[in-house]
Amino acid sequence: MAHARKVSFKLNGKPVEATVEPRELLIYTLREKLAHTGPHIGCETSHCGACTVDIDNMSVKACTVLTVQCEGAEMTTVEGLEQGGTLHALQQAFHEEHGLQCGYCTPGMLTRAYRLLKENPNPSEAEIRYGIAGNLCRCTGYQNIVKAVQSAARKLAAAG
Amino acid sequence: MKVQLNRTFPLPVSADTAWVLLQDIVSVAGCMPGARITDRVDDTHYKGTVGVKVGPASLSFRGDIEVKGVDASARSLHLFAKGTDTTGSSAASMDLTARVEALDAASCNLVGDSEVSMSGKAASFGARLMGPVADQVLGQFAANFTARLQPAAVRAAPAPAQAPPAEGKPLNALGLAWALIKSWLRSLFAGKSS
Amino acid sequence: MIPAAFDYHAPRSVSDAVKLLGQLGADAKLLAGGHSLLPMMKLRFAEPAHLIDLGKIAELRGISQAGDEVRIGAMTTEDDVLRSPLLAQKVPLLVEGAGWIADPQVRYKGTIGGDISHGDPANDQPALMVALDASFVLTGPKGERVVKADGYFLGLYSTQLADNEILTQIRISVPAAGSGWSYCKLKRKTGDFATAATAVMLQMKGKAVAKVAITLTNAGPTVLKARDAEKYLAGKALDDASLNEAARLAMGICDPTPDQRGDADYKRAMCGEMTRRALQAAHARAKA
Amino acid sequence: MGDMSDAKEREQKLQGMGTSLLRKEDARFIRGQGSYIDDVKLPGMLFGALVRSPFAHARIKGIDKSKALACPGVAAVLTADDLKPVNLHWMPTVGGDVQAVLADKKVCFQYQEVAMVLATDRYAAYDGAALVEVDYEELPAIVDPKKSMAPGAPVIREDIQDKKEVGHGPRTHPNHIFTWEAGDKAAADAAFSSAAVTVREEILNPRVHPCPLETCGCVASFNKATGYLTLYVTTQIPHLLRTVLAMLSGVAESKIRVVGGDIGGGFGNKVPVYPGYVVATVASIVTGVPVKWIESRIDNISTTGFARDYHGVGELAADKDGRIKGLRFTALADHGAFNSHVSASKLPAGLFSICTGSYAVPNAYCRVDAVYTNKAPGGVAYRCSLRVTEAVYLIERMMDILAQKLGIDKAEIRRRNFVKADQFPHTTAFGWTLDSGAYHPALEKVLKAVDYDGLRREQAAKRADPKSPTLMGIGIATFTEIVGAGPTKVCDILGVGLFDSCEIRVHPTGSVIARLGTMSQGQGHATTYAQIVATELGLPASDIVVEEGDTDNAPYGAGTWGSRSTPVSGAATAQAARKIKDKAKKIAAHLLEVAEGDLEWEIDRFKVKGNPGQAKTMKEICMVSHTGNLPAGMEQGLNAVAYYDPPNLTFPFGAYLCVVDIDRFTGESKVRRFYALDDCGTRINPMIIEGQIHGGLTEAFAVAMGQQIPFDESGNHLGNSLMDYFLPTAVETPRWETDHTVTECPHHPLGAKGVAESPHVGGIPCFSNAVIDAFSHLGVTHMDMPHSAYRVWQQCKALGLNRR
Repeated sequence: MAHARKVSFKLNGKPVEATVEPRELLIYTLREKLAHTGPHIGCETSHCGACTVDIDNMSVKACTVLTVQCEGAEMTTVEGLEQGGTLHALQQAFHEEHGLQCGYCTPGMLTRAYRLLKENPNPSEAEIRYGIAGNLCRCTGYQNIVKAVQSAARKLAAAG
Repeated sequence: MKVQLNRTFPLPVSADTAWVLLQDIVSVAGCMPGARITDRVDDTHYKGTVGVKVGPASLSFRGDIEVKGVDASARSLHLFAKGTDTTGSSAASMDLTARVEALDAASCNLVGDSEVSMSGKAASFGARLMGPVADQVLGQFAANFTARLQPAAVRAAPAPAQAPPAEGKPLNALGLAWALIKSWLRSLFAGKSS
Repeated sequence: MIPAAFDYHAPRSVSDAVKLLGQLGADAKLLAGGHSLLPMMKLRFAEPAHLIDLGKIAELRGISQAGDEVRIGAMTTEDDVLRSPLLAQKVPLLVEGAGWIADPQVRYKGTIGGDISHGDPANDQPALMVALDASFVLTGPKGERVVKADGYFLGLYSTQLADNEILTQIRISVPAAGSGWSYCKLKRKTGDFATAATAVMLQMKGKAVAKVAITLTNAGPTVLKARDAEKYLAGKALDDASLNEAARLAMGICDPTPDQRGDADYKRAMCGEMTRRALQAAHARAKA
Repeated sequence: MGDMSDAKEREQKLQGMGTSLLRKEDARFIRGQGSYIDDVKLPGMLFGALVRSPFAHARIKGIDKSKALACPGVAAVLTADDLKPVNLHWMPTVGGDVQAVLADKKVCFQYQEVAMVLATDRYAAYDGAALVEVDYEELPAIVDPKKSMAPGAPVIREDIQDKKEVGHGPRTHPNHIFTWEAGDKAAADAAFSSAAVTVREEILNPRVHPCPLETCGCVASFNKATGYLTLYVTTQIPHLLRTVLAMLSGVAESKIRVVGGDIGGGFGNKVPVYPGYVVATVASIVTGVPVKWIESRIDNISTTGFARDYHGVGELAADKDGRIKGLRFTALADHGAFNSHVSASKLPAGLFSICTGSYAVPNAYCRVDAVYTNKAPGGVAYRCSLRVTEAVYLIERMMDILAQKLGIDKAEIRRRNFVKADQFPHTTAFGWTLDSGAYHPALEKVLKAVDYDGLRREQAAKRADPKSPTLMGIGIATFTEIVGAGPTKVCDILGVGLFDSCEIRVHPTGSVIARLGTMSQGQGHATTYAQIVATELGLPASDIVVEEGDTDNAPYGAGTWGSRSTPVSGAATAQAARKIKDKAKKIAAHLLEVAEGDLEWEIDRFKVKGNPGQAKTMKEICMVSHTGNLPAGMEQGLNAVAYYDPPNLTFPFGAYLCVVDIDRFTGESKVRRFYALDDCGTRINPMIIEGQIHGGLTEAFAVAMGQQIPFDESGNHLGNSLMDYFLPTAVETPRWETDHTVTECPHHPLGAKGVAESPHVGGIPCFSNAVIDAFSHLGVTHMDMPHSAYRVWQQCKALGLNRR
């Protein structure tokens, strides 16, 4: 039995610590040890993207990353998108454009779109579809999600 | 998942020499990559283990081997082996008829006809790999079989640093005995790659 | 879906990693992006006792130019490749190829070295590497050795990388100016392996083919180089007749495994189709 | 004038029916604060992992738990033998059969549940599961349902070998489940023998899986002290599930609480009762601590809730002008190893007899033969009502085939056979009464919108050009759905009628809580129901809270599936609200000192006719109803409960058109355009309706173009991860164009019909019709789904189209 070890990283701006076995996957640490149940588990084979979190400015599937790999990382989950009681433009837009139904893919979808807009503030529809292709949604057919990302991009641009 | 494999491997020894080894079940099993006879129930029933390693993946099966028939006149041996993997999520069986065909005084062919079948997770996820892997396993079997007949053949073999597989040690289904198998693989892909 | 227990090591330098690999031996696996290895471990098809994470070795990541050679650290991610201005300018085939790999999240983690070392015939980098005539730097206890990509891939999950070595760098001579390139990939959906894919590097002299490399993904136990097709095209114009014949020759060397993507017949035909399309696209990009 | 604008303003404030009110449920989801099953964490909770069979058919010779029990963290290992004493090793199914909770003596499908390992965390549980040693003796498996009833075929269900019937009439073979018929065979046969033209086609609805993004799971918590059992579970039917648990466990139904919480998509997958739920429940009852069981994706696709697997034969008889004279549809249904098909007791093949579609068919007959195979059980309705996709797929494909045979345009053949607007209500040859419809205008609107004639001209030009690298196909589907199960006289499950319910409580300040027997899985019930109440009671939707899914709070109902929610619970909501409104009117009359008859309702108030200045708003009445100032003998309060037993099902319809371009060298299909016109009667929230249609079309696209559950000859599952099972991403998914007409439902209090499943049911045949239309000029009449590039390429190759 491999011995457990302490891992520390920054989660939504706050330093956190967890004691984990090397085999523990980040998604379980976040959900079961750090009370961040926003990221979900949908496939376990890194296809669905429901577990997407932002690590060191990259969108990452937390079901396919070991917690021990995250020592010293800067992490953002859906819980970290709202700032000072104000929803992120993407959260607002998903609501206004009906970009979610059952809500299970939403945290991963939002976290992914967040990174997408940081890298490409004014994406075309094709760029958005390609950019969220690592996140599956069974409810919406993506059309309103694309609309939501476009609308958030406009709002963010306007806000400068 | 079932795959049929019919392969012929040239051996640099007389048919009789090869036939003697082929009848020694324990040694024959030892030629299967990562295989080992763990105990002998009776003359025709054995228990054993097989370890198959494919790149990072490895499965080890525990099960039974039955000698279905030995035909001295045809220098032919019929084996049936089946087992489940140690996690209980996959199972495999192999029905193998191996015979020796004389070519001339100093050489012969080892002819293997086998049907390998897989169940469980290995079948669900290994479909893409199963044919090639079974091929490699058979190729290695022949390589090890030859090595036993002709230790020199191994030392003479080019490339890899590693020594010929020790009995029971699971090997990379392609890595180690590669140099030896290569020539046979070439015959599989005759006129194609490599 | 929980992996069996293992111990984790995160060396900070290549030499430490090589030392560890030597100490731990066959029970250890190298961890790069992890998107091939970790799923296998979750299914308990792979149960290594030790994982050596190369992710903390800074010297293994980065893209640079040295003379007429582009050098890519083995732990450089597919996403780095996709966004590299240097590669876009010098080796655009790599950028086009990376864009076809998996999905955004996987490209952020997946590394070029991991893709190459895994030795899976369904991975895309082997075909790109052989088409570019790349070389690999393999670092072991006795130091470095440099091997050609062409010949490095031995078969299913099998390469010339020895158990005690680590692939540390990829070296690619900058293709001649005016070279055409293309990677054409047919897949069922985002995130799937190729049903068939072809990489082409092409130099034209006037209307005729001066030099061409054609490599095939997922068409056999390992990446295949369509040598007959390459030989045939040398000195010929790229027209319907020659394209058809090149495609036919490429199909000739395919030995695909039937699976849910299709039977051998379909996959072989798609190798031909991707080859023809990649040649056409490369031709359109090539400047004589 | 001012009055008018004032009224308008007040109406807008309500945000009632017809407005695209943004969803109330979004607030928690966009913050990652939904509460799904795997988020439930109770003190001392054990984690259960199932040991599953690698074989599709095998005898269990022994199970050795010792190694697993020795594994650190493992608390217990349960097998069938451990469940026997409490008689829970088998459970009844909704199909009238029984199903092994844990394999008893033999396994009948690959990945069948054999044992559950309970451990302190999921790591130890999975380690333990890998250490349970099961000794199997493999048996020959039946994978092809056509071979199930062959003489001497291996007997799959030895436990019921001698049973003469399994819920639905006599069995003719140990692997036979039932044979079900409807219609008039003699009349249909007669129509065929005298018809000018007949067509016949074998048409498969392949085995698929709903695959919601959240897998199935539960947390069972039994309190030994109080004897109370709480089950947090992924279910679309909390109340029926509670009833089943009571029947199974012997725990009084009043001591069982089922909590649905937030559900990460259902699409039918979360209707059945799964062995995992039962074992976790037993485990909690035995150990006295909470037990969590969460399915992996691979287990989900392999073992829970498959759909379809209907091997159909369609036949139509018509006159020379294409007017249908007779219909004969039969299907061989592969139910897997246990008959846990979700269906109403009296309808073993569900609503398959809706297969006359939108057309006036004078004579019809249909039959379904259900058989056992060595595959997972399930038979759920994947985003449709029971067997409706199967039925609609058959009729919509056969209409194209008939048109092709007669050389009649595929839109024209439909025009000629539609039930006409003035023929409603129309009783079909199978006895269904189609409530209302306007099929002709719907189709014409679509054809005009896409310039149908122009598309056909373009197609003709492409067909004439041998150099064209693509083949163009145009698909039409003009479907009629049957939803809102259902009248209790027709539909019950385990004896419980499929009515539904709503309880409304109005508070003194005019805010409202409404509780219902349904269960949202993303449909936006909290918003839609609030809008109904808002319009009915004249109180703002913003102050109306909707609760569902907790059986301790909500009134009994049959849950959310088969587009029941609006047709049944929506109606119950309206009726409960109207009871309250009636009482409110009496109070208003009392306060205004006029007769009830002198009052009229306007938006949010009762006005005295002819004296609009005199009025009482609902808000005022809410307060008064909690005082003593009430008509003599009237009780305080404004509460009501309504149980709604629909007089009939509802029949939404639509006209869809799809244009595909097929690469004849790779077989890839590109959807160039998809135009969907839906008529679901009264539209309560247009935004939500459009969202439901986008989702349904996307699932239809997945089914038609890529989904299927493949097996090898020994019953091994060959596509149970998301690598192989086709869930389209944003890149593969087409853009959807939506449109609508409104034909109200005459028997629904709001005129609404239900919509969520129409796009799935109507979309699938539309995609198939488009792909096959691309080949129809070459004599191709049918190609089975899924239309993957590989399969379409095989068609191209067979016709020599892939040649350069």
